[in-house]
Amino acid sequence: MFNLAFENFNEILYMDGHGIYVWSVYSIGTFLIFLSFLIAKKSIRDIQQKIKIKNASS
Amino acid sequence: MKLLSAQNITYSINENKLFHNLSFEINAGEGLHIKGGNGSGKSTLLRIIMGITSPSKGLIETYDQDLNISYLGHKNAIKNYLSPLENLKLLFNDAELKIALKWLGKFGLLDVQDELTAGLSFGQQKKLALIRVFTKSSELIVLDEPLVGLDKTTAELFSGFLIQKLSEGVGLILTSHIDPMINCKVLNLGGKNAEAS
Amino acid sequence: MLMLGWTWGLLFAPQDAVQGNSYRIIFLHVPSVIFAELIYFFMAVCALMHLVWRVKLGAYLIKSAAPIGAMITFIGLLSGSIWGIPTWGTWWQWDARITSTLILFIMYLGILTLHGSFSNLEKADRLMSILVVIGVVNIPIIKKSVDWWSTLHQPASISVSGGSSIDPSMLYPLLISVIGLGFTLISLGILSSRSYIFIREKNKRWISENV
Amino acid sequence: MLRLVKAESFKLSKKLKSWLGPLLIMVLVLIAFPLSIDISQFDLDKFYFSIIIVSLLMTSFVATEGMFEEDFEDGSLEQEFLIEKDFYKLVLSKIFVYVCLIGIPIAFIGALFSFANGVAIGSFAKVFLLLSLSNLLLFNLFAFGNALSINKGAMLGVLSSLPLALPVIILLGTAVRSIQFGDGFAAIITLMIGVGLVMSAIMPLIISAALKTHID
Repeated sequence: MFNLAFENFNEILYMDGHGIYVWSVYSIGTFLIFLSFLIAKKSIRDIQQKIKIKNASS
Repeated sequence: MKLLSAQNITYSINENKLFHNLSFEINAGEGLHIKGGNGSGKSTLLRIIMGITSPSKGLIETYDQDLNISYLGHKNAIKNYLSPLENLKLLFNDAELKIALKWLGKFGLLDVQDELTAGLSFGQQKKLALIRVFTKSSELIVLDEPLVGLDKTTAELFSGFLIQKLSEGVGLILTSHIDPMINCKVLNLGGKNAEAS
Repeated sequence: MLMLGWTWGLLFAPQDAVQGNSYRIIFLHVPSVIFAELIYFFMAVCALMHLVWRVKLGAYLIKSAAPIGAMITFIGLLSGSIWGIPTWGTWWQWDARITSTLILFIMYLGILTLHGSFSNLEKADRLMSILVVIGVVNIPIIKKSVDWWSTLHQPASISVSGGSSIDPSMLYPLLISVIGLGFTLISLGILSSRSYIFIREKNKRWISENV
Repeated sequence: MLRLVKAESFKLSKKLKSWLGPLLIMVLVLIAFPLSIDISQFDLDKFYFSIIIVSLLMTSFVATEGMFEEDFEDGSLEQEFLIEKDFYKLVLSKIFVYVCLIGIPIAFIGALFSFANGVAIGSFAKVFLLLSLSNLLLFNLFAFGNALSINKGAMLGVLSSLPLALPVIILLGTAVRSIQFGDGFAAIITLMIGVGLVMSAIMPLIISAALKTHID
């Protein structure tokens, strides 16, 4: 059950011709998830900065 | 007789406080003039009093469950694709319509009663909107800047009408930058902790 | 929580090296479609909370969950149609499931645009919650009717789920990837709702004290 | 209630653009479509009904567009709120008037054009009933969409409520089949009447909540 289904790295990429579909889906998926993490982090940082500026000024 | 009382009204919009802990009350036959600079929340306060807007904190209590309120705000609630006469017909039943027509004559709008309201001047439209307040019988009259755009004779007619209504025991709340020439309590929203004086 | 989410989330990349071919898309596709709906139901619960008990947090949670939901629905649709190219030979089928997922996606977008169009945020919150609640009532109706429609039009429609007799060597990674994506999305949700709560409550004292 | 129905129908009849416009659009689409493609009558028969249905959707979309906007803009909603304390009656009578003055004529036009589709004379009443009922459903749904976004133009809200209307379309498609093959029509009509009644009772509640939020 835990044996690798492929013999070498190239085959993992190729996947009998389906590789392009599989990997594009996964790359887009992870990219989107990753991107939304980045956006969320950035907006937190932005708003924290704004609050800090406000605190410093008041 | 008490008509309505406000207790500790606070209102904030998008977390910015507009006013804080306002308390006042209106008795029958009594007027309240709400003063304050631009953006001090006069119109909002009126809407809260009428129960259209709900306050962030505090309570408006009316002593009569179905208190009849006539209101005229910045928006005239007049259909500009109808003529003044048709507008009035939409609003009133036959008996009321007679009174309304009388006012229409007093305001000098009889000549234009069949034209489209869209073509009327600002002041004429305002007069038409005032007729609604003048004709409907109610226990409380709420007016938001009623004197803007009115000429002197109309303004005098107007304050005469209000004084008469006050003597009949109708409550009155209004905001105005122009002195309405009526005896009433003043509530100033200019400062932070304003109170009725 | 974030670390846990990522460790679980990262697990599903190695795990799907167990079986061959374009089936592997299932490990992203199925979880994302599952969560596309779960997030909507979560939003509906929040909307009810907001409308009935006037909990502000409910609206904040909807607002931060909706983009995530839209994203995951999009991933689900995209992975589904890319998967469709090798297996069905076409990237789009007017199949019941796909159509209703597309409608779900449109609904997410509608919710987002609706909220974005108001200047008074409290109004926006309330109207959005109303739309979400109506939407959740409609989801089963839409599903049912689309199902009905597609059985009328194409009696021999292609079944998307790979049959009930799924091999355990595929089932376990699938389950793990569902859980993994779940944790990833929860941490993402916590992050984005945190930022949104900051944005909305920036004038409150407790925020400025806890930056 | 009667006062509101009277007032609304008077207002609508004075707004020529609002009630004649949708009817014209309906006619225009139904005439323009066959002209725009080079196709034999036989092929046209097959999908002309779907054109009728889609243009029904579009016209009800257009017809409901200004439903609450004007009342919101000129402050009539506030006045109405002071009298009635909520908008249930207003919304109910508005939808009723709109369905009567716009929805039913549209349905009539749609049914008329279905003759061109080889529908037997006897089925006219069926098609007409079907289309009117679906207009009732669509108007309710789009009125809701409208109420969601009156201050930003109705388009946005209607678009976000568009997915809600899809089941109606599907139902219509099924009903048309059942008319053509002559079975199951009664069941569908009963279903539509039921849904229509429930919706016309509940939708005004939701819509009036949305309107209340707007003037808040």
